[in-house]
Formats: sequence, C-alpha cells, structure tokens
Amino acid sequence: MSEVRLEDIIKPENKVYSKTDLLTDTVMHYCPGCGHGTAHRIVAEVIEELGAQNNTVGIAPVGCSVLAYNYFNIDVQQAAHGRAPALATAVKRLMPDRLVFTYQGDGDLAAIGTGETIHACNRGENITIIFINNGIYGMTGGQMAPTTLPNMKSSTSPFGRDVEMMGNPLKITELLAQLPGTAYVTRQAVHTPAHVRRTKKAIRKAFDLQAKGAGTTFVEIVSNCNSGWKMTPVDANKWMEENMFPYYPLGDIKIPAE
Amino acid sequence: MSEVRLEDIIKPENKVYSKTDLLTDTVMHYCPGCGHGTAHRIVAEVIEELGAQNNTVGIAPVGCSVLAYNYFNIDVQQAAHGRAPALATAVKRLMPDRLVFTYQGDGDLAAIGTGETIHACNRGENITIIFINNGIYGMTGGQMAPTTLPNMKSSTSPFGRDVEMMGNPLKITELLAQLPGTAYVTRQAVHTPAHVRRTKKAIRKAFDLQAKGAGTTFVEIVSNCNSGWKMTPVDANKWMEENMFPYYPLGDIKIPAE
Amino acid sequence: MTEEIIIAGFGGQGVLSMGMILAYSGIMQDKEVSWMPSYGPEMRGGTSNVTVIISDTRISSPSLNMFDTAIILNQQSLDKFENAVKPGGLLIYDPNGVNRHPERKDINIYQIAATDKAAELGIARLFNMIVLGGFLKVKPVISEEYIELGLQKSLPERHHKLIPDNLKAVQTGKEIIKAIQTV
Amino acid sequence: MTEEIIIAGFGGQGVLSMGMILAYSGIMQDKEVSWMPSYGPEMRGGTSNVTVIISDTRISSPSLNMFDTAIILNQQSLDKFENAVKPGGLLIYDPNGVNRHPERKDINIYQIAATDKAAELGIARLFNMIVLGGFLKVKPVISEEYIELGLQKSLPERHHKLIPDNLKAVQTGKEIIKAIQTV
Amino acid sequence: MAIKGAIVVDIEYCKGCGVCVGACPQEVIRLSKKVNGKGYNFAEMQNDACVGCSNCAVVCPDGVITVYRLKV
Amino acid sequence: MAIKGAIVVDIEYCKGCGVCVGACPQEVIRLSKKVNGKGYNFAEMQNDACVGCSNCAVVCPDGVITVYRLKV
Amino acid sequence: MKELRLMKGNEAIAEAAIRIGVDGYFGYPITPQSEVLEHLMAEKPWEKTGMVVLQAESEVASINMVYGGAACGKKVMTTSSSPGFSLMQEGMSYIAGAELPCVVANVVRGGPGLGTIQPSQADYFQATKGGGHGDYKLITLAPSTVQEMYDFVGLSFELAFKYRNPAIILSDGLIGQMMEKVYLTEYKERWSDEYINKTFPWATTGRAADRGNSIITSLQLQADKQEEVNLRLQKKYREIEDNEVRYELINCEDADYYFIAYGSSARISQKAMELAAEEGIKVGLIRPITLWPFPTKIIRELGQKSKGVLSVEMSAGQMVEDVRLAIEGKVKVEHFGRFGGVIHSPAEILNALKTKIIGG
Amino acid sequence: MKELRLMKGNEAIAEAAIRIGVDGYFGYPITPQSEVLEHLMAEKPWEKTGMVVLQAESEVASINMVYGGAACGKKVMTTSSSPGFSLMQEGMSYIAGAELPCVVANVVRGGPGLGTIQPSQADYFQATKGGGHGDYKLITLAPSTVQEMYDFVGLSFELAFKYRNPAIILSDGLIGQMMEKVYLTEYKERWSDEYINKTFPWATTGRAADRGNSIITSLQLQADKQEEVNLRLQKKYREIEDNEVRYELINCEDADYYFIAYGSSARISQKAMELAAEEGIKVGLIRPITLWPFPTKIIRELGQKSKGVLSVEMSAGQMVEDVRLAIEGKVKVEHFGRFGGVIHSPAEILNALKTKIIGG
Ligand SMILES: Cc1ncc(C[n+]2csc(CCOP(=O)(O)OP(=O)(O)O)c2C)c(N)n1
Ligand SMILES: Cc1ncc(C[n+]2csc(CCOP(=O)(O)OP(=O)(O)O)c2C)c(N)n1
Ligand code: SF4
Ligand code: SF4
Ligand code: SF4
Ligand code: SF4
Ligand code: SF4
Ligand code: SF4
Ligand SMILES: [Mg+2]
Ligand SMILES: [Mg+2]
Repeated sequence: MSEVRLEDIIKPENKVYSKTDLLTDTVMHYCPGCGHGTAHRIVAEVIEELGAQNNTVGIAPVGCSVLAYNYFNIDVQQAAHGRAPALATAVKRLMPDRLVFTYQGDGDLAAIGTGETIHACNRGENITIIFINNGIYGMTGGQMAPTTLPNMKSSTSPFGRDVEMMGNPLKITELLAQLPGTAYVTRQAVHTPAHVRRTKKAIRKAFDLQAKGAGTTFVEIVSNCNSGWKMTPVDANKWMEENMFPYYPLGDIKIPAE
Repeated sequence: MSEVRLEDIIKPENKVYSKTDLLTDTVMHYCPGCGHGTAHRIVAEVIEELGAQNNTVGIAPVGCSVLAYNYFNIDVQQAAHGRAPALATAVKRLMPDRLVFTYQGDGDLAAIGTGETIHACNRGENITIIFINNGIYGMTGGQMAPTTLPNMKSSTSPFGRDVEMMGNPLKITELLAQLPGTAYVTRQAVHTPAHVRRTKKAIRKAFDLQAKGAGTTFVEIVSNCNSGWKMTPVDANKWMEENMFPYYPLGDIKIPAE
Repeated sequence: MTEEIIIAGFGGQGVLSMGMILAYSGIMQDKEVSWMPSYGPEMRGGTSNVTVIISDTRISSPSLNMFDTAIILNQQSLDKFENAVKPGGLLIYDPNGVNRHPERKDINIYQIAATDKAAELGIARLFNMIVLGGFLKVKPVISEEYIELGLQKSLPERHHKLIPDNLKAVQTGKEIIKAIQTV
Repeated sequence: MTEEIIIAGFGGQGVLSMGMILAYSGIMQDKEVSWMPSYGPEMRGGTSNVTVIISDTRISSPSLNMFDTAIILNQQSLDKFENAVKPGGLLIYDPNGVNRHPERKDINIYQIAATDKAAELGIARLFNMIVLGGFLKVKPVISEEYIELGLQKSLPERHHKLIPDNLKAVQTGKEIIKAIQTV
Repeated sequence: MAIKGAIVVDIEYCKGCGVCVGACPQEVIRLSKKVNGKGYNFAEMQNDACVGCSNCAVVCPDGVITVYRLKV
Repeated sequence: MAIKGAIVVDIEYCKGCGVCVGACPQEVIRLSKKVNGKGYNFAEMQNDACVGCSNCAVVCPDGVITVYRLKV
Repeated sequence: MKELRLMKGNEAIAEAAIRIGVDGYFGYPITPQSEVLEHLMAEKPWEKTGMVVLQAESEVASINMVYGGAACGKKVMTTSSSPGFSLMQEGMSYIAGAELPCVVANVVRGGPGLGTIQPSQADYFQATKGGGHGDYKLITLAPSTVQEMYDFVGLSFELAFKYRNPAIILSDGLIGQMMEKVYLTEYKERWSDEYINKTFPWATTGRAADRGNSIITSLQLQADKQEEVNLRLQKKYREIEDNEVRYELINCEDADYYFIAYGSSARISQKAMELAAEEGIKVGLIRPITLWPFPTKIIRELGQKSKGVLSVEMSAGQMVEDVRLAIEGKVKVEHFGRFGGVIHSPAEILNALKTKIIGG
Repeated sequence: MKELRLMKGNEAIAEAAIRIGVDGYFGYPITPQSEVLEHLMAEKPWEKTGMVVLQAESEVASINMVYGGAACGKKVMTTSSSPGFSLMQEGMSYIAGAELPCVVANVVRGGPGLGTIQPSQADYFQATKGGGHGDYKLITLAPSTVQEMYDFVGLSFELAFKYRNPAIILSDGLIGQMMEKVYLTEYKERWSDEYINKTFPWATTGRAADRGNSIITSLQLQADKQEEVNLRLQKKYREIEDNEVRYELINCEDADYYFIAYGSSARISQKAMELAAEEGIKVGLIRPITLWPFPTKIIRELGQKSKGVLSVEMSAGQMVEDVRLAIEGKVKVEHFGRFGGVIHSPAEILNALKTKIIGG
C-alpha cells in the first residue's frame, strides 16, 4: 500500500473535509482544546448547509464567546451580559423570516440572564439558543457558575462548591423543557467525533424547527473550560465525561410532538 | 331563643375572633374585597401564634402590597420591584435566627423578579415566599402579568391574552418546585373560610420548616384583583374559581420528604 | 377669555370624564384647552380631581393653585379647594353628603343636587352631565352645540346612541342649579 | 534610587511572579515598590508584562512609558519595548525564539539564555528565577538576603521548601548572563 | 344547649365588598342600604341566626368583623 | 479496494491541544516535538494509516485539519 | 386639514409611534407612563402598519430588545419612568457604545428610590450627563406640550438615525398625564427592508454579498482601539452640539431677568412670567428644547447681559449647573425647585425671582 | 508593628473588609475587580469573623442584597466594574432614598458599553451626579494608592453610618490590579446585635418593644411627603458638603499652575509634575479625595489665583465641569484626557499643560 504517496492523496478532488467558509480565517482566541471552537464550527456548517449565510442573525453573549462575531461570517450582534434572548426576541419579531440564534455561556444564560432566558422560552420566541455549559465563568478567570458541580473548585469556590452555602447547580435546561414555549430541548457535547456529529444534527433540527415556526429550540452543549478547570484539554474532556455527564446527562429532553 | 339579647353575647369574654394585634389599625388601602387584606391577616396571625413578632423581618414588594409595612406591626423592608428575594437572602444570612419572609405579587415575582426568585430558591435560601397570584398587575392599573390567563383581558391585552403573541401564562410555582433548594411548595387561596383556614395552615407549615432550616418555602395564593379584572369582589371570586383554579390547581406541589 | 376650572370628587363620580367632555367641547369651539388630572395608584376609592383650562389663547401652566371655578362633589374636595377659588370666582357643589357648607363670602356659590336628581331619574351614570349642565348655565363658556360635538368626539362610537340622554341630563342640570350667594 | 523596570514575555513564562518576587524583596529591603501588570481576559496564550518600580521614595506613577530596565522574554515584547528603554538604560533578553535582536546603540544590552539553561537543568518552572538572577547581577538593586525574604513572603507556606532551588536558579542566572553591548 | 353568636362590624372600616355575605352559612349578613363615611354600604346582621362560626370574619379582607359566641 | 487518507494540519493555526490525537481510530496523529510561531507543539501524521475518516478534523476545535481520501 | 385629537401626552407618544412608522415598541408597565403601551395594545398597530408591540418581562429586557431591534436598522423604542429608566442604564451605555439609533422616553416621577408617582424633573443629570458608565451622550429632547410629545417622537428618530445615536425624550408625569389638543400627522409607511439595507449598511439584517457581514458591538478589548471608538464618538458629539441645539425664547426682547426652564417647568414659569408682567417685572423665558446638546450659547449671550437668571426645575438643582457653566459667574444664577413630585406654583416662582435674584 | 503586605488594590479591599468587621459581601464577577470576591472566598472570613460572603446571580441581585443587609444595620458591601455598576443604578437610588449606609466599590474600566477591561475614569458623572433617578448623592472616595483602597473601606463605612448614606469607592483597573505595600490593621470584631439595636433604632432587626416596628422604604405616595424626604436628604447633603470634603495638596505652595486629578490620574500627574519641575515649570497638584463632596472651595481659592488649571482625567472630560464650576471663568480651565482604557503618560500631561494652558 505504501506505494500511494501523500502527494497523490492530498489533491483538491480528494478533499473530504475542511473548515467551512462560513467561518472567517481569523484565529480564534480560545484556549487550546476549548469546545467553543468546535461548537462554532458546527453551527457554521449547519448554516452553510441551509444556505442561510445571508439570512441569519447571530447574537453573541458576554463570555469567552463574546468575539464569536469575528469568526462567523454572518451578521452578528453582541449582547450585554445575559441579554441575548431579549435581542433575539426583537430581531426575530422584526424580521420573522431570518434564522436567529443566540450563543451563550452558562454564566450568561443561567445566572445574570435567567429572566431573559426563561421569558423568551416561555413566550415561545421562534429562536434557537445554543447554550455552552462549561460549568464555570471562563472569560473572567474561572469563577463559579450556576452550573458548577458540587465540590468543584473554581476561583470563587477555591475549596469546592459548597452547596449548603452556594446552592445547587442549576439544571436550567430541564426547567426550560417544562415551558410550553419550547419546542425542542436537547443536551449534547462536542468532545468526540460521534458527539460532534450528533450535536450537529441537533442544531440542524433546531434550525429546521425554527424555520417551521415551532417555537423556541434549545441546544445545550456540555463543554470543557480546560483553562478554568486548570487541566490539559485532553484531561478536561475526560473529567467532563466522568463528572459533568452524570450530572448533566446527554440526550433529548423535549422533542416536538408530531 | 330570642330571649338572648345581643348585649349578652357581645361581651369581651365571649369573643371568639377578632383582628390580630399584629396588624396595625391603619385602614388598608386595598380595594374592597381584595385578597391582599385576607392574606395579610393570616400571615400576621401565624406570626402572632409563633410569638415571633419581635423576631420577624418581612419584605414588601412593589405592587399593591407595597404598603404592607403600614399594616404589619413587625419590621418590614420595602424592596425594589422584583428584588424581594435578594433582600431576604441577605437578611436571613446575616440574621439566621430571624423569621424572614417576602410577600410578592405575580408581576413582581414572576416577571421582573424571575432571576432573583429562581436563584434564591435554587440556593435554598431559608426564607418563606408568599406569592399573591392575581393574574394581573394590580397597582399600575391592570396590565397583563406573566400569569394572566389565555384570552384574559387586561389593559395591555385589551382583546384578551393572545398566547401566540404574548406567550403562555408562566407556572412559576411548578418550576420552583423542581429546584432542590425548595423544601415546601404549595398553592392555596383565601376567598372562602375553608381556603383561608387551609392557607393559614400552609403558612404555618412554611414558617415551621423555615425554623428548622429546611430550605426555601413557597406559598402561592391565587387571589382576585377585582379592580383590575373589572368585576365586583364577589363576581371576581367566582370568576377566579371557574377560570384561575383550573389553570392553577390548588394543593401542595412539593412537600418535604420525611 | 380664559376659564380655569377644578372639578373634584370621589373616584367613581365621573370627574375625569366630565372634564374631558368639557375640554373636547372646547376644542370643537376652537378654543385652547388643557386637562390635567390628579393621578395615583390603581386602588379603588379615594378622591379624584382634574384641572380643565379653556382659553382663547395659548395656555401656559396646565397646573394651577387658584381657579376661576371649582366644581365640588364631596366634603373632602370642598375642604381642599374652597380656598382655591379666586376672589369673585365661582364654586358649585353638590350638597349630598356635605355637612360643612362653603363659608367664603367673596365668591359666588351655587348648589346643584345632582346626586339626588340622578337617583330620582334613575340615571346615576349621567350624574356628572347634570353637574356639567349646571356649570354651563352659570358660565356658558361653551355653547350648547359644541357640547354635542364634544360628546361625539369623546365617547366611543358604540356609545353615541347615548348622546341624547347626555344632553338631556345637561339640560336637567341647567334647570336644577341654584344660586346660594352671588357677589 | 528609583529603578523602573518592565518585564515582558509569554503568558506562561512567570513574568508576573518574577515581578512580584522582585517587588516583595524590595519591600523587605524597606523600599517603596509598585507592581502593575498588563491584564486581559482569561484565555490562555498571548503576551504578558508587568511594570515594577523600586524606589527609596514615594512612587508617583505606577504606569510608565519609559523604563530604566526592560527584561524581555520573547520577540513580540522585544519589538514592543526596545524603544521604551531610557537612553543609557538596560535591556536584558533571552535569545530563545528571537530572530530580530535588539538594535539600539544607546543602551546596555545583555543576553541571558535562561530558556535553554532551564531546559538543560530540568528546572523549566524556575526559568524566571534564572532571569531574575541575571538582572540582579547587572543591577543589584536588591541585596541577596532580601530576595530570600521576598520569596518567603510571596510564596505560599507549602512551597517554602522550594526556596533553596529558587535561590540556586538566581545564582545560575548571575553566572550565565552576558553583556552584548555596554554604553 | 344552643350556641348563639353575634358579630360586630367596624362600620367605618368596612368596605362593603360583600365577601362575608356569601361566607355565612346562616345567611346572617347583608349589606346595609346606608353608607359609611367613605360611601360604602357596610355589612350588618339581618337576623339573629348567627352561630359565631367566624366564617365571615375569617374571609373579611379588611378584618373588620369581631365574632362573639355564647353557649346558652 | 483500499481507502487511503491523509490530513493536512494548518500548522501555524494548530494550538497543540491534542484532542485530535485521541480521536483518530488509526492512531495516525501525534503532537510534534517542534513548536510553531506561537509556541505550540502542533499535530502531525506519524504514520500512513490514515483512512480519511475525518474524525480528527471534526473534533478539532480550531478547524485546522483538512482531510483527503483516495480509493486505491 | 390635520386630524385633531384631545390626548394624554403618553397616548400622543404611542399614536405618533404608529403614525410615523415605528417598527417596534418594547416596554414594561410603570406609572405614570403605562398609557403608552396600553394605547398601542388597544390600537393594534400590527394590523395597521405591521408594527411590533411587546410587553417585556422587565425594563432590562425592554432596553435590550431595543438594542436588538435597533441593530437591525429598525425604528424601535421603549418608554418608562424613573426607576425603570435606571434599570436601563447598562443598556443605554451599550446602545450608545454600539452607536444604535433608537428612542427612549422617560416620563419622570419623583425619586429617589420608589419615591412617588407624581411629576418630577430630577432625572436631568441621569439623562444628560450619563446615568450609565463611560463617556457617552444621549440626544435629549424635553417636550413641554402634548403636541411636542407627539412631534418629538418623529424628531427623535430623525436625529437618532442622522447621527446613529440614541435619543431620549425627557418628559414627566405632568406632560404624560395631561390632555391637550394634538394635530395628528398622516400614517407613514414603515421603511422597507430594501431601504434599510441600502441606507444602513451597518445594520445586521442578514449578511449581504456586497457589504459582507455586519457586526454590532461595543467591545474593543484593546484599549487603543477602544480609544479610537471614543474619539469617533466625541467627534460626533461635537457635531451634534454644533448642529442640533434647540430652544425657545419667550418674551426675551427686552428682559431684565431670565427664567431658564424646560418641559412642565417652562409651562409653569410662563404663567409666572405673566404674573411678573402684571407687576411690571420684565422676565424672559429661555426654554431649552434639547437638554443635550444644551443651549449654552444663547444662555451665555442673553444671560450674561441680564440682571440675573433663575433656573426653575422640579428638582433639587440639576440643570442649574449647566446654566452656571454657561453664565461663568458673570451674573447671579440661582436655582428654584420643588421636588419629590411637588409641582411649583407660578406664584412661588415669581416669589423666588424676587427673593433670590432681584432682592438677593 | 503593623502587618505589611504586597497586595493588589482589589485584594486590599477584600482584606480590609474582613479586618474592619464587615458583616456581608455580595458580588458578581467582573474584570478588573473579580479578585475582591476571589480573595474573600479564599480567606473564608465566615470562619474568622462570621462575615457572610455570597456570589450573587447578578449585579442587580448584589445591590439588592446590599439593600437588605444594610437595612438590618449591618455593614455590607459589594464591588463591581462599570457595566455592573450601571446595572445597580436603580438599587443605588433606592438605597439613597431609604438612607441606608453601605459601601460599593466601582473599579472602573473603559466604556461605553462592554468597552474594554482596561482602566478608565469615565464613570465620574455616574458616581457624583447620580446615575440613578432622583435627587440623591453618594459619598464618593477616590483612592490613589493600594493603601487607600484598604483604608477607604473603613473610612467609607464610617461616613456611610455617620450620615446613613451610601458611600462609594471610585477606583479603576489600574489601582485595582496593581500591587503596592499595604499596612494591615488588626482584626476588629463585627458589631454585636445589641450594639446595632442600640445604635441604629431604624434598623429592621426584628421589632423591639421599646422602639416599635422599623420600616425601611423609599416610597411616599403623597408628593408633599416625598418632598419632605427630599428636603431632609438635601439638608444632610449640605452637612456632608460642609464637613467631609477631603483632598490632598502636593507642591501647591508657590505653584503657577495646577493639575486637578484624582485616583490613578493623580499618580501619573504627580510624575508629570516631577517632569515639569525639571523644566522649571511650577505646577501644583490638587488631588480630590472625595469627589462628592467635591473640594470646590480649595480649588476656587487656589485655582482662581493661578495662571491656569488643567483637569487631568482618564475620560473625555467629566470632573472638569466641577472644576469649571469652582473656577467660575476666572482663569483658564482645560481638560486633558485619554480614554477608553488608555492611560495617559506623564509626558503627555506635561505637554498638555504647555499647549493648552501655558501656551494656549
Ligand atoms: C453586567 C456584567 N457583569 C459581569 C460581567 C463580567 N463577565 C464577563 S464574561 C462573564 C462570565 C462568562 O461566563 P460564561 O457565560 O459561562 O461564558 P464562558 O466564558 O464560560 O464561555 C462575566 C461574569 C460583564 N461583562 N457584564
Ligand atoms: C422597576 C419598576 N418597574 C415597574 C414598576 C411599576 N410597577 C409597580 S407595581 C407593578 C406591578 C405590580 O403587579 P403585581 O406584582 O402582580 O402586584 P399586584 O399589584 O397585582 O398585587 C409595576 C409594574 C416599578 N415600580 N418599578
Ligand atoms: S477560558 Fe475556558 S471557555 Fe474560555 S476559551 Fe479558555 S477554555 Fe474556553
Ligand atoms: S388593584 Fe387589585 S390587587 Fe390592587 S388592591 Fe385593588 S383589587 Fe387588590
Ligand atoms: S367582608 Fe368585611 S369589608 Fe367586606 S362587606 Fe363584609 S365586613 Fe365589610
Ligand atoms: S359568625 Fe358565622 S354565622 Fe355568624 S355571621 Fe359570621 S359567618 Fe354567619
Ligand atoms: S485538535 Fe486541532 S488544534 Fe488541537 S492539536 Fe489537533 S490539529 Fe491542533
Ligand atoms: S482522518 Fe481519520 S484516520 Fe485520518 S488522521 Fe484523521 S482521524 Fe485519523
Ligand atoms: Mg461558562
Ligand atoms: Mg398581581
């Protein structure tokens, strides 16, 4: 077999996978191994597949993904911390034929933005929320998030999250699934190829449902913050499987009736 | 029987019921027949029964019950709209041996205060929340609340609440019951003697659980806003039974394990 | 001509709408008008008042402390506004429920038993139009025909059929108002 | 005496802690000190720098544009700070990964191959102490003994056992620094 | 042994809402034709069937009813 | 018929996170001893066992892997 | 002939919004301005012009909805009263930083805190100096009639879009609740998507091949870049100061003294001026219509040559600082205010002129 | 001897809070001040002094927790940075209206909007004029060293309780992030319940037979009552203005010119002053320590007799208005600022003095 040389394989006509053009060429500022990058890519791939590049408005949060607008080659608004669902509400209502999604971290969505998240979902705003749950405030240096696990260390729970004092991790996704306004609520991950493919399908499904006017679609992605967790990326992914997934089990939480 | 004259009956030693001294003599500003007054009275009666008059801090909201501090003869703080649970959190943590409760309307608690409510409950703050759900913003003139029923008229849904446009009524109480931080969650009413007595028991139970450090206790009272609903008090109570109760069924939603 | 009026009474007495009809009628007669209510939280009960100004020229302040005319519909309002009538001005009041009657000597005082009359005629809802009629009798700042136009503009279409009754009540008011003191 | 220093390099090179040890040592020697870091969002990577001032008198501005000494640990920082050295001042740099060497003629330039040395000795974590040693060799603004006290104060108790190794690295730095140009 | 009850309504504080009327199992209460100082038709006993059960007082939003009971 | 694959890593954009390494079913990838301009040990092919399954590219957070596949 | 209506100030805002072709209103009830949302809901403009109306869950949500809508190049607005406007301060700063055109009306009530629901002008500083963080300015219009409440909706949007800057209407409970004659304008169509795309290439309406992708943000992690943003903003602010000062002069021809008053206070001061004239005191009224940009020049010009100036506000003294900055110590400047929801009487104002300025 | 530590300004705030016996801290992370909460969580003061520390769900929650705690007569505080402080404006107005003593530190960053996380002083207006609604004032202290970050925590609480008024520490990313020597004070015990009950009868600690029930509110539905509240507040503010002005004079003995600068800018201006001295230009520095009450009197006194005054701020020009109000047009007043997160260099400041004042 070794007679096939690399040069023979590496030819444009043999290309089976490369980064979508819907992402710009700007180097992402994320830490090595951070799931944000992967999540960005599959969102972009779905938009590309839908041919919706010129018909989409994304809303970036405050959090590590605040600069998402530098990477997505689509129109993006950068929202105040926690308020992305409010922006998305207005955008979608004013331009109902656009594909509108927010991309938010767990601090953004489940702490300061709790009210906006719940009410947008409760109104059944016809938007998609992509929710990156890394159990920590990445951008500001690894503080405790609403989703930080019991006993998990962070810079504001340096001896581990003490649930007596600091409360329980908030399973906001399960709460949102209770609201009649949400059409599709799922929890996924992006640390292995299989999970990436499954998550991409989930995003596709969410966007398709949005196009049908089904109501709010919500895709949680449990991800790592290797920097905030103070681990190597590979260790972080392993830790995530062992610790985050039992608490935040992957899978669909609510799927449309029909 | 008619030989017993009224003067014989109406004597101090025959008194079986009168307004508790834990309420001041100030005339309540509530509209005739408004449930706020009844709710105040039974909260006051429970505090009196517990001998907790000098050991209680109440938090009044912004809403018709903003002036609750004029009626309760206990220490009261008046909170910004929606923020009563944040105040109560601090009060209880700083003075853990006090009985601390908030008294909030549906606009206050379930619209602007959604974040504070959910996070106080999620942290399991050892406080009691008394939640008056009258399906409307009473104080400001009968605007739609998060809890306004489908097709129900209000000054901001003059043709009835259109759930497509304005979203579904938010059953916040059911959501809060999902949180591990809440110890006791119940829904009651105060428009008939039987309901009043039952609700009083619920409040007693909530306060007792708080004394035991059980976590957040939450008593919803479905009530009328005859003024906002534009009905007589008696009609309003009837309408409430027929329309509010099916949507907000009375009874315990979560009771402590043991 | 500038007429500065305060109308004051209980919440449910139609104080605000009386003022509004007056103002709308003023507009129909090509006057400048302003209508400034007291306002408070929603709860039922309590007193309510409105300042109405009708003028031939641009109106400066819509909020005033002294008035040409005070139309008073309960005791509390009488206590509050009796002294706010300009010397030589007009005070009209409904004696129903009033136990301390106006005492000023330097103003014109009229009584209108509109509550009783309305009850008698079974037109409680038009009580305020009776009062309005009384006022217009004493001070015809707006001509008859414009009141009808004012009603047309201020009432929603579906209530237009009630306009004749309204006008009749105005007429009644003109008939029953009586002078107590003129200066 | 006032010594105004900038230390600049990659995020992971211990730039900030080097500055902190220097500052703490200054305190132990009864100097006035200030330590002003560049700071940014959390994400790993990127450059990092800190301004350290050690003085016998009250320090006015903790933030400066010109420095007595620049301690430079990568190319980007060299590009950025070469011109921020005062004429006659000192520039120390680690040549590892540097392809454009300093060009100024009016300053003292020293090289310290701390990266290589640290790798060679298997003490990558003490890389910054080697650099510190080199600086102190050239400018002994802090006496030896106070560096040890500074380490004691700045390291958490549980790391005190590493102090001898730190001091050894400082010693190494003093040995390996070499002058490129003196003015 | 019979039980005789009576209520005293604090007339000036009563708002005439009528909630007590329907709450009374004995149909003791009615709203008066008279009004109080605030213009409300206050509650009053219309017969002597009161058994002092306190239902009326318990639902009165303004807490203006005091209840008495005598075993005769 | 066999399938031969190959990947091209955009070395300067690779952050050396190593996530692709574990994702490859064929153990094709390793992190280089060399570093790129930003100081990262970038990913590289260590053998010719690649089957072009794209797993590595799909999990690469920075999308720096391009995958080629040839049926031979 | 234009349609004539007797309307509350609040209703006039709502009606103007519908008629000038506003695309979206997002608001939360609060006295004394709830009639804005109520009027809109009753009029169902979504059936007439396609205007979106939504009751938000809070003022924080409202202002961020406005951000989202404005970022699409749509005409969007919200209204509130003092405590609600305070909650919007982060949002206002973001909107100013991202240079989004939009309109916010604050129908001011007495503060601080929950205060009272009666009229006040004590939110002047908040509006004109910046209640939010950072160096930014809001174009601030102060209506003093119900007609102006109506007219300024259109004017605010015009200025907002002209400068890509938020504009606010600073009114109060008096103007909001009072009724006056209003001449209504014809219904205008809302802007079409094509118009928006062509006119506002910055708007995030969905990427277009010819302009690439639009980004709306107020973030610049690098300080020097953020300084550039600020320099651009400051340049724009100077331009607005040069071009958009608006005021009204009443009886200023040969005045010895001046009242400086805006909004409701200007109305009441006008009455005080009438009373003064009766006593032979010559007072003029300078009524700032734009509070920012503030009519510094005219106040300086007229005021410095007068015998004294009285700043009349329903506050403890806020605008008076801008008046002092204009007068530069040349003549006496005093403040007269009632506050916490109390409206001054014309007689009081005249009296203040006599004691604080003429006799003072 | 006092304990000596090398600390960040943010850590100094946290350490001071523990040592002076603060009862509760409630805060939400934001750069550049997250070290405050982090330091507290690492130190576990609840084990040392019983201090409560809680990470809130937002800044809105933090400030309202502070309201609740302060209403109990407890020493409570929060810290944030610009966008977070903007979110607290409703709360600040309530706290001022309810007259609650508490301390809030704003470690300012470049705005507007999300801006940048680098140092700025562009929240001066917000702090001193009132970012929230209504007529109220915050006692505003501007530390310019890490030691002052430490010391002003105690001082702020002292003033806050003395006047039942919120106090804020207006710092910035430079002072927050830099390390300097700090002399730490001894641990003080927190106030006992008995002490609080006795000293603060207004506090809602649970009704007591001798004082009846306490009510903490900022509501007065009747305007005249609300005006009384405001009159009481204004009286208190005048008292604070009379008693609590603090400033530092550096080299002011025979200065021809003055820099007016606070916080970080004062540090940098001091360096500029050194550079000026080298060139024989006699400049003094007036450093306001309290921004409100503003040291108007001393600036007027010295400044009006000088050849010109330069207000140096990391903003587009905010404090300069107060300087102008003090100088009253008597001598030239100019502003020099860098902004959006850029820190001015000493040389630039000197240059600005030369071009804007001396040569200008
Ligand atoms: C009003 C406000 N408060 C706080 C912050 C500071 N802040 C920026 S990002 C962030 C948390 C980010 O965490 P998360 O949403 O989980 O995103 P991640 O970085 O983990 O992806 C915080 C608190 C801010 N910018 N604005
Ligand atoms: C920040 C803020 N927004 C809005 C208001 C106006 N406001 C006062 S009470 C109220 C709603 C009250 O409704 P609810 O909580 O249901 O109480 P109810 O009066 O029905 O008992 C609103 C919106 C306010 N005071 N503050
Ligand atoms: S800090 Fe955490 S979330 Fe942010 S880029 Fe790094 S790893 Fe990702
Ligand atoms: S408005 Fe409604 S809630 Fe308020 S007092 Fe009246 S009936 Fe009760
Ligand atoms: S329930 Fe109370 S307030 Fe209502 S009518 Fe009866 S006694 Fe009067
Ligand atoms: S006590 Fe019972 S029986 Fe007597 S009036 Fe009241 S409800 Fe009727
Ligand atoms: S996953 Fe991507 S960035 Fe990470 S090492 Fe592999 S190629 Fe490099
Ligand atoms: S394409 Fe598949 S086989 Fe080839 S390197 Fe990538 S993961 Fe391995
Ligand atoms: Mg996160
Ligand atoms: Mg309600």
